[in-house]
Amino acid sequence: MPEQKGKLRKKELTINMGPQHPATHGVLRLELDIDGETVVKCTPHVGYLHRGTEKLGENRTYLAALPLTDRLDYISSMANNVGYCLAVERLFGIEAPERAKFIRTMASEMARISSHLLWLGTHALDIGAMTVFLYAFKEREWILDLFEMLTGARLTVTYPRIGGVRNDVSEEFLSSLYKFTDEFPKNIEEYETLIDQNRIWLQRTKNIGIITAEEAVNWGLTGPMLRGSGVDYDLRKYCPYDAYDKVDFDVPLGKNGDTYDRYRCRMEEMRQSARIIRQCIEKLPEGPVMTPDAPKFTLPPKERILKDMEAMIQHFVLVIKGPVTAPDGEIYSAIEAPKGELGFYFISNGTGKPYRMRLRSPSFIHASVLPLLCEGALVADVIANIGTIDIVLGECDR
Amino acid sequence: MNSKEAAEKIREMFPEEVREIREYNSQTSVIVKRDRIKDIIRYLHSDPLLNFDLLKDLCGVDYSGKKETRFEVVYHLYSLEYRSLLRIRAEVPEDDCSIDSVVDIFAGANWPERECYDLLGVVFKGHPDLRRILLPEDWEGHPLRKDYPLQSDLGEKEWKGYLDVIELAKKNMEFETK
Amino acid sequence: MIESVISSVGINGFAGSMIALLVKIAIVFGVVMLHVAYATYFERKVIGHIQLRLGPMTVGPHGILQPIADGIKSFFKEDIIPAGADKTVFKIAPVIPVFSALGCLAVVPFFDGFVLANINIGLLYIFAMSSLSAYGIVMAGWSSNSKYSFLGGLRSTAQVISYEVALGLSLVGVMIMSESLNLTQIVEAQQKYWHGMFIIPQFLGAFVFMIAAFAETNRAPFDLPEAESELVAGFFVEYSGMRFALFYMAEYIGMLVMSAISVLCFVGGWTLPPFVLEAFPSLAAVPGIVWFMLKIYFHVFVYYWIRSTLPRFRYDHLMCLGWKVLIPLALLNIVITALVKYFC
Amino acid sequence: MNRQSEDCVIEIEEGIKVIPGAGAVIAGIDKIANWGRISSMWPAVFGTACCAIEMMTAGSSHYDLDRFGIIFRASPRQADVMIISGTVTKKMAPVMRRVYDQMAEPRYVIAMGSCACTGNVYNTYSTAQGCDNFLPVDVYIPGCPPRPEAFIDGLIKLQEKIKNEHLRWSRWR
Repeated sequence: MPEQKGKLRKKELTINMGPQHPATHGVLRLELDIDGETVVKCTPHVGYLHRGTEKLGENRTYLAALPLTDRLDYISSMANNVGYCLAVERLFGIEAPERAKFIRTMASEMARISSHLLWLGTHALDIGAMTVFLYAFKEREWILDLFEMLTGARLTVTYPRIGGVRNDVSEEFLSSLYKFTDEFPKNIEEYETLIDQNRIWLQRTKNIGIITAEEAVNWGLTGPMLRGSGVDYDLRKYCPYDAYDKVDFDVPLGKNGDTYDRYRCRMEEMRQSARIIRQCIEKLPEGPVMTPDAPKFTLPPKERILKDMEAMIQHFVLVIKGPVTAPDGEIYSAIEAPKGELGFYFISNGTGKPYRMRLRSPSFIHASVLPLLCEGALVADVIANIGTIDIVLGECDR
Repeated sequence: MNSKEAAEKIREMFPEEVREIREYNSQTSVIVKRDRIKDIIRYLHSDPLLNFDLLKDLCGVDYSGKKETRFEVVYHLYSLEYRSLLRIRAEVPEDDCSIDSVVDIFAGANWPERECYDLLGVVFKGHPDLRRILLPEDWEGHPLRKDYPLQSDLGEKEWKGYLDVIELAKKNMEFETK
Repeated sequence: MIESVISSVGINGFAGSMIALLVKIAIVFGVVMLHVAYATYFERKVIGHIQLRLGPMTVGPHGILQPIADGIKSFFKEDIIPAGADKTVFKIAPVIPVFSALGCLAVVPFFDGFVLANINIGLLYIFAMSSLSAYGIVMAGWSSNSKYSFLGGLRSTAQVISYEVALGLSLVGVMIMSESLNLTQIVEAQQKYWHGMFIIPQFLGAFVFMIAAFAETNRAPFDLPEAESELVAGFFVEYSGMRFALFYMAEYIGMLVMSAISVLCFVGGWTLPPFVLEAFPSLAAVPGIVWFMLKIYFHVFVYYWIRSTLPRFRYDHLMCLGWKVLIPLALLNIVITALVKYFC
Repeated sequence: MNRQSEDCVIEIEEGIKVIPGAGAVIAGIDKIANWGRISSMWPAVFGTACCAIEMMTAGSSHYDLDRFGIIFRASPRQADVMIISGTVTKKMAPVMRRVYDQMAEPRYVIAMGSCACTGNVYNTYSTAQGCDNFLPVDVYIPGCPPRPEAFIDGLIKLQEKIKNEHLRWSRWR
């Protein structure tokens, strides 16, 4: 503001929100210029969790880079794994067997539920409803227990493999998962009543952070952020991967593109996920969970390495050189991760390591839209907006 | 219009710009020169027959020693209407490491372009706010270049801010209660 | 009772009454401080159980020593005054809310005849004292020299000023009905009616008072001055150790005081409604303080219940609610009460 | 009076003076202070990466840190423990050190997860190899990420450490 002589000087107050702040979901930093309670300018700063995953991936074999993807969007690591494996499979031109596809579909939907539950909890906590957070976490703990049953890990699972999945599912797991899909929609309905009928919640979310359909497409938003604005774009439906073309589900759409619509979209998606999991269990075919090409891509089991010479050589080659049959080409492969479109762009040059590994992370794009949402809103809305874009900084900064 | 036809369309419209059209795994990539990249992208965006309205991704690649032109900026465009994906690869030489920004066509290109500048050092002309995004603003070097070291110990190239923190920590340690 | 003990020792006249007063103050102070400590424990337990947790468990049996541990820890913690802070104001600020909240207790009758100062403008005195605590918050917010605490202080000013009006107006109905500002007389006035509590004829006033009291004490859903997810900790973001504990204490004393006023003005204080006493005459043997405490703890429970259920208001909605809903409602209540009083 | 108290001081070694019998008092205060500290350790909310999720889970109803009197405080001024949960990047290091410097004594640091302990797989240009390069870490919890049970175990280890402290209340008062 230019200095005015003889009058009071007016200047915006600049406050720095984050990286250590309870509502920034990790290490996002916002620089807010505020005039009273109104935000005049909002500048997001990211990169506080930049770990160099892309560079690291270029220096590792295709097999060894898989665990790195767990730590991108650590809330839904299963979906990242699936996306990575799918991209490598497409690059190498192989395909997972039918049973593995169903298992992957099931597992990535479980990841979606766990991710959306965490979003619900933290979003509600930011707005001030603290009990929803604990209820959502209680439900999430159930999913994590199921993950543990399936893979042996809670959070960073590294379960899918290039050309299939690591191990077959047990009957016990399937029956507990089935029970979960039975009870989950009922529970979620109960928790929803805590906030959905609440006038304060409606006031805090309706007509807050509106993105029109044109804006959403122009900014490159994907996932519930795009569907909340009413654009019908879901990779699971229109570019099906794994077993999504064999199951039946709806894609929930919003109308106004405000925080409330996105909230409704995600809540509905959780119910659809439960529906998909149910169908997967019902339709799960028999057969192997690894492709017959597996020896070229997957480490043999430990017992065989100790006894079998061939297996040991195979193990050795895979670890040192990576899959040696890599073609000379490039691929962009994307999946519908819980946050939005998670894309992998590989450039291969015939060696066992990717020449360039690029991650198209939805959170990065979604975080860039924050100034659009926040400018002109109140300070309290900034918090609601950070919650609604549902970012994970691990994926945003890579 | 599917991506193959779209690629041909570009060759038709910009014959001297398009270097090559490649296909791998049923994905089409068009390798173009960088000079008229903005026109090409605008054409793809605004032509109602092509209507590539979603910029899925923008990234840079370092082909150090593999190709004549060292860098490439890769655009992944998607048409929501025709559901087709097209990859545009614009070649950027090392000596004049710059390309036109497409932020005024795709608002979503803002951060990816900043990231590309940050990690590879490609300058985007006409970008409204070209600063480093992932690394601190006074970081030296562009890490995603092939000649940049990977490991944590950067030796003399270490970021000053981090060294300052270690220095400060050593100083403050004296005041700690044991 | 205390007077008689003291006069039996042989001290009479002015000195005797002074000593009696001091003893009474000591009793009230001690009891209230203990209750404040255990109000935090109670809160953690209640909210814990609402959230399917247990709350404090390991410190003493069922975590009963938790508040004491918190206090000891705060006491032994380093006391930081930020370099840019206004030191004097920074030091004074936490004391003001505590003292204003404790000052309110002077006119609160705990049971029949037990009141430190039986003045005839008791309610007015409480309004004056409770709005004084806002100064402490504003001073804390300003003197910390932090932008977050500054915003918290500003929010608090606006909030307290707006809701003070509604709070005052909501009690006018009670004043009209009891024709007094003395809290003891208000309680006695309620006994003249069959229902024995003003909450039935004054339901509108009680509703407005309840909401305004939440805002006045900065409790959820009106905890904007200290909104954790927005302003980190609001006006006391820079305070540590014992000074921070003082703010905490003030908040809980304020809550107890507000509950006490609500109990005295609307629910009949330490008395039971006449129709209940008629039905169960044996209940008259129970001392009044028990009913008083039970009623207060029910109110405090409602505070916690609401905190764990509702999301936080936004600043402008809060102002809207205060000025456009609560104040008109309170005025309406006054008009109706006055008309009824005049014609009946 | 003053003279007398000076007489009480015994010099056991050069420069080290002891008041006989004071040990009993000091040990008592030590015990009380340490008990207060271990019973109400308030961590600063500071999640950086994956481990933050498990930290949050530990606070949720399944594991319930409130049982131990542990509640998360948003402001570092009011916190006792700083939990570094996740990868520490070089860009983050100044912020982290600053948050630590803002905390009031006695303060403790827990490095949660392999990244915070040693840097984990992320031996890259932008990652600091463990937060002990610039912070005095009290307890290391390995795991990628550690389970909430492991995290709670780390907190209990810290409690044991605090229990054995002496005279940690004398310096700043």
